[in-house]
Amino acid sequence: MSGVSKSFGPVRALVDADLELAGGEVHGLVGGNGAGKTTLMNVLYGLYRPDSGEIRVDGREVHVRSPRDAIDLGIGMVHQHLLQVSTYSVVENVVLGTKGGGTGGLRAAARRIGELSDRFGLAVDPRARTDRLSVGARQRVEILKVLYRGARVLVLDEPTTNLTPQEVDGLFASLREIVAEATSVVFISHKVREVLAICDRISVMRDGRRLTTVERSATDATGLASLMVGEPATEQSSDVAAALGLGAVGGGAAPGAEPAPEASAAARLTVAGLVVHNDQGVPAVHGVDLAVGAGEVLGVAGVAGNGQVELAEALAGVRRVHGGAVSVDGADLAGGPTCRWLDAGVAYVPEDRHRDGILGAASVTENLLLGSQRSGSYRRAGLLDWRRVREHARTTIDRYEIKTPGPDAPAGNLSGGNIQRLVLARAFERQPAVLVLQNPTRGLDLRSTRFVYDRVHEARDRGCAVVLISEDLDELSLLADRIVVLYSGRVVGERSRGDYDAYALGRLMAGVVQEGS
Amino acid sequence: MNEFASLAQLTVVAMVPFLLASLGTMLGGLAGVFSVSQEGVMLLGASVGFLVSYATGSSTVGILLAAAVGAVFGLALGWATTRLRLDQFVVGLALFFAATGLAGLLYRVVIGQTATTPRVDTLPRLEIPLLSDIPVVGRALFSHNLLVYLAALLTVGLWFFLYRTRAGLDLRSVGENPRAADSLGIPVVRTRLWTTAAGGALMGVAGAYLPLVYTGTFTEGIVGGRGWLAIALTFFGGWRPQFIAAGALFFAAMDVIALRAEVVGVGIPTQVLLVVPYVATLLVMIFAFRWARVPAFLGRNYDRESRTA
Amino acid sequence: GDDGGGGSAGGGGGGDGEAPRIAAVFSGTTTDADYTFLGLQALEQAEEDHGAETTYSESVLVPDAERVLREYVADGYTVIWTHGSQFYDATVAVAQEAPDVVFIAEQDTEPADVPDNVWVLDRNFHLAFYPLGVLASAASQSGRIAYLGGVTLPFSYSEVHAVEQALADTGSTATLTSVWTGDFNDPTRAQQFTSQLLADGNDVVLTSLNLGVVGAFEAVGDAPAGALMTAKYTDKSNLAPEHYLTSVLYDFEVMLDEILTSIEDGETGGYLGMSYEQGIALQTPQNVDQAVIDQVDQVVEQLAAGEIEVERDVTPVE
Amino acid sequence: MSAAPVLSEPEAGAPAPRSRAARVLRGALPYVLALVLAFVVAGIVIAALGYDPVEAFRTILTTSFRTDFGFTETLTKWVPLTLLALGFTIPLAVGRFNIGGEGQLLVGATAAAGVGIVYAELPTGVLLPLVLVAGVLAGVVWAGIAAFLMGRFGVNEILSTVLLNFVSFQVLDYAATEVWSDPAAGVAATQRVGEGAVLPDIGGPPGVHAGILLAALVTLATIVVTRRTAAGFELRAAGTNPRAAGINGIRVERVAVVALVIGGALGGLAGALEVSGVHGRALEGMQANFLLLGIIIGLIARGSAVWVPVVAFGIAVLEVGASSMQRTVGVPAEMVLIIEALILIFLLLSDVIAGRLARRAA
Ligand SMILES: Nc1ncnc2c1ncn2[C@@H]1O[C@H](COP(=O)(O)OP(=O)(O)OP(=O)(O)O)[C@@H](O)[C@H]1O
Ligand SMILES: Nc1ncnc2c1ncn2[C@@H]1O[C@H](COP(=O)(O)OP(=O)(O)OP(=O)(O)O)[C@@H](O)[C@H]1O
Ligand SMILES: [Mg+2]
Ligand SMILES: [Mg+2]
Repeated sequence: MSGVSKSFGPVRALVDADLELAGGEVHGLVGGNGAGKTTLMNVLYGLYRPDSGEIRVDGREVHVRSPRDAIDLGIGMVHQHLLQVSTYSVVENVVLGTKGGGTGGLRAAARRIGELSDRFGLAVDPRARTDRLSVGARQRVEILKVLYRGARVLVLDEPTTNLTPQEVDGLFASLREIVAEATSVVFISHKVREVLAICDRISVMRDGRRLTTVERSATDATGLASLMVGEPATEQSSDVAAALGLGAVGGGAAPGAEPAPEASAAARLTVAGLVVHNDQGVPAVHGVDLAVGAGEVLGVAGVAGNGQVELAEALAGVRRVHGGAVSVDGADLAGGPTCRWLDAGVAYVPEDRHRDGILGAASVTENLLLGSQRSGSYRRAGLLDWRRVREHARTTIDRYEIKTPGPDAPAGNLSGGNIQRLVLARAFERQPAVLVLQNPTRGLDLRSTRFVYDRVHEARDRGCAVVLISEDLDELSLLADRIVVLYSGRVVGERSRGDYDAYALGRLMAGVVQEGS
Repeated sequence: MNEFASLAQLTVVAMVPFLLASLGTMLGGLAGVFSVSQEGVMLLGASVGFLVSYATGSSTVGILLAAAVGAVFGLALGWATTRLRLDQFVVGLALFFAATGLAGLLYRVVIGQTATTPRVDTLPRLEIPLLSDIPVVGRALFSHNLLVYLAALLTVGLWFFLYRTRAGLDLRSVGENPRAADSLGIPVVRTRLWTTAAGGALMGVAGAYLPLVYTGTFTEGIVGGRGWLAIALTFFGGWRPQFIAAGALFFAAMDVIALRAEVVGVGIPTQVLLVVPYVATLLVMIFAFRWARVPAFLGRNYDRESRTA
Repeated sequence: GDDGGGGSAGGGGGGDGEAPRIAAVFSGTTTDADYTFLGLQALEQAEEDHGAETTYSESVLVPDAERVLREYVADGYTVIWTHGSQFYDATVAVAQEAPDVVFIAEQDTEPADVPDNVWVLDRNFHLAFYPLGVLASAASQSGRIAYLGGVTLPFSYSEVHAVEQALADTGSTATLTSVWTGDFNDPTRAQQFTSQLLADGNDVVLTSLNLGVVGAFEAVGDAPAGALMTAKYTDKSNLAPEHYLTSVLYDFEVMLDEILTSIEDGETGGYLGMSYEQGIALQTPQNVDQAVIDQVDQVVEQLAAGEIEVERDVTPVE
Repeated sequence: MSAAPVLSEPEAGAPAPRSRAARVLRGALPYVLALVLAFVVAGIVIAALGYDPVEAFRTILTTSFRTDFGFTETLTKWVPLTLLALGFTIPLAVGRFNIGGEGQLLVGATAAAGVGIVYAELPTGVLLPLVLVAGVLAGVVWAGIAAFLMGRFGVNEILSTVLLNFVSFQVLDYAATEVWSDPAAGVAATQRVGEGAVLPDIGGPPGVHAGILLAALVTLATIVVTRRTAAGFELRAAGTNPRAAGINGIRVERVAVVALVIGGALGGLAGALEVSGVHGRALEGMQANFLLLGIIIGLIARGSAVWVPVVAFGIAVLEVGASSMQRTVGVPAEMVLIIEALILIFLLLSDVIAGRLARRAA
């Protein structure tokens, strides 16, 4: 690909970008949120029509006008966001658009999917409906979709965001096999460790351009990180270290980690015997007890699909509580409408920010107002005081460094990292008593990740009780004062800072052992 | 028993225009395009179906041309909403107006002002040998005009196509998640175009059914709200052929029963009897709402390069 | 605004020999081969006989009628005819605003408080239906007669009662079932109702519908021989020749002619009832014995001569 | 079906005042172009049918403005059109389709007429408010049925409102032919309401009934509520992304139910005003095609309460003018529908044109 440019209105997503992919290599594509990685790959896959530029395959110029053309050229792509028909079963999603018979064909396809998932360690039940699956399983389906089709060029746009470490290892092993069959892979990720582990060459993008391409052998974690961040990695703070995915786990306390604050006497958040059902009405959280004090960060570890979503939503007052109590500062909120939880000072940063976090078509300003529209500070004579709202939005945009064409731009067009900043800004501006975060740095670049960590620390220092639900053990080890492990909707173990052992936690997460509870 | 057979037969005859129009609505809707021009397209189908039958003496030609004109209107909806990405609702209403106007205009141009109503022979009844001799059922099910049998075959055929073939799977994915479909090389635009065209054709035939089965001639009020009802019945049937057929059957049965009560004279005001089918349908919905799901992307245009659409 | 109406108000005076400018307001389309078509015919005839300049609006909804009327007034039309009793109120309302223009309104009663510049044309449907009752009782083999109406309006009730009176007067024991489809113009419903009425053993169906009637005829066309049906306004024998009984033919040409002549004589308002003497005629019955035809002819003659009193009874039928 | 993208209100909140005039001008240009184009195409069709297009268009443009009654009539039509358009767009903001405006208008009219007849003796000061309230309440009940079925059982509101329209025809028919029938009306119509139920005219003669002030007030209130209050914000938020709105404390289902009920209230009010201000009674066919035009108005205005009254006026002019065309040049009735369809399509096309222009400008 060369000379590729693409603008979306005022946004110049790609400026004369290029990329060269050799046969049989795994090519890493890294860069900050909004650097243009996805756009470039979408152009290659025929989803975006470039303003200019050309694509050559084996030296011959090709015109990719649609994904169909790309598929015919042997290009496959795992998209950054899940693209599934949620009412379809896994096998139906996988075979979409391919040829084959009727129901009989589906049976054969299900067998093939079974084989593929065995071979590549991507366990899914081909017969399950996709909307009943965990995010991780759905991510695996996305990969299976591409593997099922086979391809000469495989584009993986942040395929590991929702995978467990074991699954990542499995995926990498299979990528090796695939590459051995002369297929080329483009691998997009924000995780330095992953990129270094699998890629042969790495291209770094910034501001719609390819900055440089380096050989794997010619770089190391720090070097790559500084390239990605765009500044020399001089400061060796713990945050950067964590962002790099280094250290922390396995080494006990993270280097330079602050001492755990003394456990405050009164717990701000108390959860007793919490029972929550999932969307299908099946209990997903069975009798969880938690207590989080002021200024404490409680980490909740676990493999996706073990009740995290249900727990998070119940703690945020979004999902109905079927049994037990949740109290904030002594007041029981269970059963109350969401707005009462908000009033009690609960703030929630949901996992799926596009779906649950923002009003995509509404402006950034309105998104910042969301949830506070009834608060006195924005009202004058019973009416919304848009001037104040706007003013506040402007200062918030500055304070949280939200990159947007303007306060009136639709939030849905922001890059993922900036959407996350927006969601965090909204949560923090409420001065919450309790903060519930789920996978807050998923898919974020290094800089944004560090930003999130800083904000969490700030909140903790202000006396907020923080519940951090994450699948990323590094992140938990760095931030949490205490980690509980959720397995099958139950708390199966607890560790305090200084006692974090990746191996032991991993076994708890896998449900291999269970501690008395 | 005999009375039951005759009521059943009337019911079957009455359900067909709803069934055809709803299946047409469903077809486009499963690919994500929501049509609201049924009432107009049906009227146009009735006009064209009648006029062509009248001019050529062949009701087959009339039905085919009604289908063709309906397909053109369906295609117009598909084209305007995929290629130009105009709002589906507004385009549908505009096409409703256009088709309604055109229907009357055509009749005016071809027939003009006459003292006597022109008419054609209605479709003959085709008794299916043997089957039509079965008591009660034979009369109710196997003694009908050709369009009734075709509608039945179509319902089964569509069900099979949509739920038992890969092409059907692909088609439905376009209405559920066009982005996912697109990313797998399923032609979203082309799917929407052909389904709206085919759906329009069905609406056209549903319209032609009215003069060619019920009246033998065209009048302005011949559709009488059946197009709007077809929309409601499509929702009632949860956008699936088998339930749509059930819904159409139920509605028609209620209608025939209410009509029966009126004719027999049960001392209930006409108006009360006339609302029976509508109210009954609503009541059933209270218990049956679970089956009524709607294609996730229904009514929305897909823009490959936009994130907000 | 445009004061054209005042300028040519001479037409109101009528007698000055200026050709009238006539505007008609129709509720349906002129292609209906039914009520509206009759209006159009009358209009064309007036053009011929009175040298009138004519125009008309089709498919006018009742709520729009006043506006359309006012527009005609502003355009300087001297005679404005609303064809259909649903326009009566609107006509009277506009007539009060435009005293120089002559209006022709239709009704099914002899209304009170009619402005001086309004001619009321009473369609007297009850008169028209009386002989149908006589005919039905004579033609029915099963002794079951049905009346198929559109909306339960008073004139519709008066038709039913007139048929009942006819049955009583002729000493008939036939039963009369009356049914309303809810719409004068929905042929599909009319078809369904008719099929059921016939299936129930009714062998004479008296229809009082507009466009809906084609559906009723389609249904009777499928019925076994002996089932008969009557129509209204125009000859509908082509719709089901074997089952066609008769139609009460309405002639608006003579009525309009009469009124226009009166206007030319300076009478700007009045009341004119349609009857078998003027405007209404019974089409020669078909598919029945000559004796029956003779009997009905006699009744019609008596009606025309005023020898039979038909009561206009608008009490609801249950 | 979730919210159509149409309802995003780009100028929600106060737009930057600086370039407002320029933006309005630039925004209006494509629409003007579209109208001109629509008329050109319609003119060709009219000429092809052998009628005089120039005269036809002169009628459309002048009927509403050159004659008093034309203008009166236009304003009179504006009232129900605006109310029904708002009744459609308010639920649309939460992604719900109120296709029941017709039924809400009819039951509103029936109730209003009923009260106006039964209590005909009451003085204006008492009866008029009673009549209007009765209309509004009837609309609320009618939409409330659909809203209840939607909120409690998840019955699709398109289904229920369409079905209820059919029921409402019979409600009116029953009242008009059985309960308060006026035998002299020649159509299914109730008797006249008492003097005290009649809205006074303003201006004229011919004047516009005072209900227009009420409609204007309601429009204004809608604008203020949707754009300047928390409730309005919640309405839009719930429509834009129900999940996110719910997570942020907005009770989406309740908002939807309330919005649908408010839509019904507006429909009922429209019906009551038609009774009190226009017909003095409830009668068959009084719903005209206000519902369809209302929907079209709401969609062309993109759900913006500010634009609804403006677009409604344009459509009222078109309606009044187009039907007069028949009178002046003899264009058949059906042609009116075709011209309206053409205008609609071209108005929509103007969006495409505007979009392309904007993209080019960027
Ligand atoms: N369809 C679109 N409409 C508007 N803007 C877009 C669109 N697609 C991309 N952009 C813009 O293009 C720029 C590059 O986006 P892109 O998705 O390529 O970033 P990325 O490198 O993939 O980021 P991330 O790491 O967050 O995935 C961003 O600024 C984004 O706002
Ligand atoms: N289909 C699309 N339509 C519009 N914009 C898009 C699209 N895909 C990506 N973008 C743009 O690309 C940029 C990157 O967005 P994206 O959502 O990929 O970020 P991200 O940080 O990777 O998100 P996440 O962390 O949720 O994976 C954003 O600015 C977004 O607006
Ligand atoms: Mg990306
Ligand atoms: Mg990302």
